[in-house]
Amino acid sequence: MPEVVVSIGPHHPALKEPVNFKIIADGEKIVRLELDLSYNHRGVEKAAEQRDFIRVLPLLERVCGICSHSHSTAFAQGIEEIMQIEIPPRARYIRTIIAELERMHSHLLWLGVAAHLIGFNTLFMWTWRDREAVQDTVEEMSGNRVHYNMNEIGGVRCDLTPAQVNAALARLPNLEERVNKYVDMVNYEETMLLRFRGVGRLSKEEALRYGTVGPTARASGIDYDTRKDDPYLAYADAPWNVVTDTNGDVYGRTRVRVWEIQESLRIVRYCLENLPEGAIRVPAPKNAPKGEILSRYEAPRGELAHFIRTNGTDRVERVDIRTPTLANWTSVAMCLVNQNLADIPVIVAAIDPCLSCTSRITLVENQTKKAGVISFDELIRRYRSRNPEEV
Amino acid sequence: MTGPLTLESIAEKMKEFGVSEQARKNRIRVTTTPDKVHDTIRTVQAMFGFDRLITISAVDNTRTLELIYHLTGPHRIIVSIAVELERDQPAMPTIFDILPPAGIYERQIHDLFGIVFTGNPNMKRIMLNEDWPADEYPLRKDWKPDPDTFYGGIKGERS
Amino acid sequence: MTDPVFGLIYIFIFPGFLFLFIYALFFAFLDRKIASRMQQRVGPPFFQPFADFIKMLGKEVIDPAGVDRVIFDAAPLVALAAVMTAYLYVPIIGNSPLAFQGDLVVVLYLLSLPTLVLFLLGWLSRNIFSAIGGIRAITQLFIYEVPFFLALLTPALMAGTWSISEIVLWQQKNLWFVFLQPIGFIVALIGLQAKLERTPFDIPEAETEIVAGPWTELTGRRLAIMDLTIDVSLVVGSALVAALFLGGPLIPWAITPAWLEGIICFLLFLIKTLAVLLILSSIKVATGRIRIDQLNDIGWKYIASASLVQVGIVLVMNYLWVYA
Amino acid sequence: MAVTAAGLSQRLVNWARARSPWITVFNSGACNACDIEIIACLMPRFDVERFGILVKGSPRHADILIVTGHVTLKQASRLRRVWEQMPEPKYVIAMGACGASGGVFHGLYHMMDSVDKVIPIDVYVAGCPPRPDEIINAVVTCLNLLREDALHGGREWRKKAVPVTRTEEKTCGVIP
Repeated sequence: MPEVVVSIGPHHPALKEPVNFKIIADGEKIVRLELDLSYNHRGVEKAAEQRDFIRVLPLLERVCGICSHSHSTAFAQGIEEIMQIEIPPRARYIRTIIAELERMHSHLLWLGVAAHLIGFNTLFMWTWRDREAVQDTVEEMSGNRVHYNMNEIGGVRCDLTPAQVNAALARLPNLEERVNKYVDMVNYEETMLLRFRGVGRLSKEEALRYGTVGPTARASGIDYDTRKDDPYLAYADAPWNVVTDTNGDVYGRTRVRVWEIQESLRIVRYCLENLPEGAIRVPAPKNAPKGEILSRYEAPRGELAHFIRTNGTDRVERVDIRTPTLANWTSVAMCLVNQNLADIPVIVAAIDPCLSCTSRITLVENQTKKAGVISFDELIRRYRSRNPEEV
Repeated sequence: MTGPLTLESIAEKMKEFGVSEQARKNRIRVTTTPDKVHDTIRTVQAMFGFDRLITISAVDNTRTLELIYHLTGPHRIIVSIAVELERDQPAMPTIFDILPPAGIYERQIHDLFGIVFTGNPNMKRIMLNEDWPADEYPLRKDWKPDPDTFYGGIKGERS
Repeated sequence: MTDPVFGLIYIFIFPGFLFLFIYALFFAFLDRKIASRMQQRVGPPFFQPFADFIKMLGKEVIDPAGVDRVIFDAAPLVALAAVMTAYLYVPIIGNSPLAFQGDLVVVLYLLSLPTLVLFLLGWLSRNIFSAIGGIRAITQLFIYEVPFFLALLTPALMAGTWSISEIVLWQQKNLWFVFLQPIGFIVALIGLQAKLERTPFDIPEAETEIVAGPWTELTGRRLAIMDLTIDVSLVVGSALVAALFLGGPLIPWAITPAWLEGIICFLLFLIKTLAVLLILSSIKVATGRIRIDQLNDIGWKYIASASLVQVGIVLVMNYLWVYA
Repeated sequence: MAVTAAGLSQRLVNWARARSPWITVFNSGACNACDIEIIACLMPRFDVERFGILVKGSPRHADILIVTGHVTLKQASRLRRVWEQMPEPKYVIAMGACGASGGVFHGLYHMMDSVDKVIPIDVYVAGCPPRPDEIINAVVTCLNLLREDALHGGREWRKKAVPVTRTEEKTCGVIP
C-alpha cells in the first residue's frame, strides 16, 4: 500500500486545541510524523514585560485554562522570592489546596478525555460528572470555575471561611469513593487495557534522555517531582508520596494519574484539616529589586519553570515560561513511530498536552528513531498543493 | 564521584570555565563565554550527572542577549550556565547533540530572538506563522510592530 | 400476496416503509436514550431523531471539489433502498407474505450493501479521512462478515431451510435457537454490532481519529439518508436476530380471531427487537473502541472459530437428533 | 402564513432546525478554558443533548460554529476555511472576552484581536470563560435568531435592526 499523508488538525475532534500533525502512514502504521504547534502563539511573554506585577498575574493565568493556578503561583512565588518576602502560612495552605484541587480536576479531565479518545464515552461522562464536584469546591472558594485568580504577590486574594472548609471536606468522601472506582476501572476494564497497554512505551533511559517531566516521567519509573525535590508551599508538611509506575506506556501514565488523584485528595484533606490561623497576605512592595530566579512548580502535567528577571521596576524584564508539555513533546515524537494510526490521539493525549501553554512547534523524526532530523518542507508543500481540504 | 555532591565541588570544577556563584540553597550559577558552553555542559554532565535540561532561557537586556541553560540531575541541584551574546548576528553552538530536548528550546529562541544555533539540523521557523517577516524577532526589546508590514492573518479582508 | 391492495398496504404503509421509518427513528431515539441514562444523563427528547432528519434534509448540500455528484447523490439512496428491501422479508406480523425459499441469503446480501456504499462514499469524497474510513469499513467487513454469516446460517442448517419464515416455523414447533445455539447467538450479536459500526466496532467512523470517516464530507440530504439507513439497518438486524434466534413473531398456539393473533405477533416483534436493541445498546455503552488490528485478531481468532465450532455442533446435532 | 404544502414544510424545517442544533467547536488559539467549559456542557450535569445539541467533529455536519478565543494570525485563514466548509444556514458564536475583543491579549503581536475580523458573528458570549449556563443560553439565543431569520426570510433584516433587548438576553447580544 502506498504511503498516505494524513493531516490532523488544526481543527479536529480529538484535539481540543489547535495543533497540526502531518502523519505519513503506511496503511495503519505510522512511518513518520510532523508536528506543528504554532497555531496558539500569542506572545504572552512579550505582554508580560509591558504590564506591572498586579496585571501580569491575570494574564499568566490565561496562558492556559486548565493549569491557570500553576502559572500564577509559579510567577508569584518567583517574585516573592526576589522581593524576599515570606507569605503567611495560611496563604501557603490555601494556595496548596487550590493547586491540588486543580491537579484533581485536571487529571479527572484527562482521564475522561483519554476515555473519549478510545470511544469509551461512559467513563468520559462519569469522570466529568465527578469533576464538577471539584469545580464546585473551587468555585465556592474563589468564585470562579476555571480562572481562579486566587494569587496575589504576597499572599492570596480571599480567605476560606469555616463553612467553605466544611463544605469542601464534606465533598471529599464521595470523591474518594469514585476515584477508587476509577482506579479499579483503569486496572481491570478490558477495552481500556487493550487500547492502553504497550502503546507508546518509553523505557526509563529514553524517558531520561528525552527529558520528560510529570506523569510521563513518573510512569517510566523516574521519581521526578518538584513537590518533593524542591518543596514549596505546604508540600513539605503534608503527608504524601511520589507515585511512580514501571510500565512506561499509556497504561502506566493512566495509572500514575489516577493514583495521583488519590494523593491529591490526601493533601487536600490534610491542608483543610490543618489550616493555620492568621493573615492571608503580607504587603508587598511595588517594585521588585534587581534579580533573577528560576521558579519551579509541579503543574498537573509536570514541572513548570518560570525564569524571571527583574530590573528594579514594577515590571519584569523577562519572564520565560517553560511548560511541561514542551518538555514532553520530544518524547511524544519518539513514541509515535511505528505505532498504529488509531493510537495517535491516545499517545499524544497521554502526556496531557496543553498546547496553549506550549504554542510552539517541535520536530519530526524518522524510522530510525534518530533524534529530531527534519525534512518536511517539501512534503508539506506537496501536500498542500494537492489537497488543501484539511478539516 | 564519591561522597555527597556539594556545591563547593561543582564550583571548584567550574573555575576553569568561568565565574560561579551560589544562587540559593541548591542552585549554582556559572557565567561563561559562548565557546565554552558546550564543554561546560559536557563536563557537568559527565562529572556530576547533570543529565536533564530544564530549559534554555533567553533574555534581552538591551545591551546584549543572554542565554541561560538550566540543568539538573538525580541529585536535584540546579546549575544555571549563563552566557552573553552580541545583538547583531548572534550565533551559538548548539547543544542538541548532547541533550536532545534542547532542540525545541533552541528553535523557539531562534524564532523569537534571532539567535542562530550553529549545528542544529532544524533551525526553521516554529513559533510564528508562515507569513511572518524573516528578520523580525518580536521578543527583542527594540522590536515594534511596523504598521505597513504584513504579519500574517487574512490579507486585505480585515473589516 | 394475492390481493394487490393488501400487498401495497403491506409494502408501503404497515408494516412497510412508513412504519419502518417511524420505528427506525424511534429505535435511534431509544438507543440514544438508553446510552444517556446509563451515562447518568437525561438524554434527548423522543422527537430528536426526527428533528435531526428533517433538519438535515433542509440543509445546504455541498459538493466537495472534484466529486462525482451523481454517484454521491445516488449511493446513499442505494443503501437505503437495499436495507428497506431487506426489511420486507423479515417477519413482522406473522410471516412475511413475500417470503420465498432462500430469502435469508437475500437479506444478508442486502444488509451488506450499506457498508459497501460507505466504502464508495469514503473513496469518492477525496478527503483523506474519508478514504481511511472507507478502507477501514471494508477491512472490517472482511473480518465480521464471515462469522456473522456463519452464525446466522446455523439456524438454517438445523431447520433445513433457507427461508426465514420456515426457520421461524421450525422454532415454533421445537425450541428457540437461542437455547439450542447460544454461541451462534452471541456471535450474531457481535457481528451485528460490527455491521452497524457501533462501539466497540465503530472503527470506520472513529470520531477522535478520523473525524467521521466516510461521513465527513456528507452534507444535507445525503447525510440524512445515510443516517436513516443506519437506523433502518438497526431495525432490520434486530428483527433478523429476533426471528432467527428468539422465535420471531410467532406464538406456539393458535388464537381464534386472526386479527388478534396478528396484534399479538406484532407485539412480540416489538418486544423481541427492543430486547435485542437493549443488549446492543448496553454493549455500546460499556465498552471502548478497539483498534482495527485488534479487531482483526479477535475476529479471526475467536469469533470466527466460535462460529465454526457452532457450525460443527449443529452438524453433530443434526446427525444425532434432528434427522435421526 | 397561508396553509400550503410549501409553507407547512418550511415550518416543519424551521421547527426541526430549532430542535437539532449541531455545533462544532473551533479553537482559534484560546487558552482551553472555553473549550473545557463547552465540554462541561455535554456532561451529565448540564447535558445539552436534551435540547438536541450534539457536538460534531466535521464542520460539514454542523449548524453552529463556536469559536473559542481570540484569533491568532496563523489560525485566521483556517478559521475562515472551516467556516466556508459549513453548509447554510450557519451561525457563529464567539466565546468569551477573547472572542469579542481579544480580552487580556488585546493588541499583542500575533493576534487578530477578535473573531469578527475574520468571519461574521451572530452571538457573543461574555465571560472569561463563560459558564456552561451562559453557553447554553447563547445557543438558545442563536436559535431565537434562527427563528427570526426564518420569519424575515434571511439575515439581511438584522443589518438595520436595533440590538435585541430582551431580559433573558442580557449576556448575549445580537449584532445590530
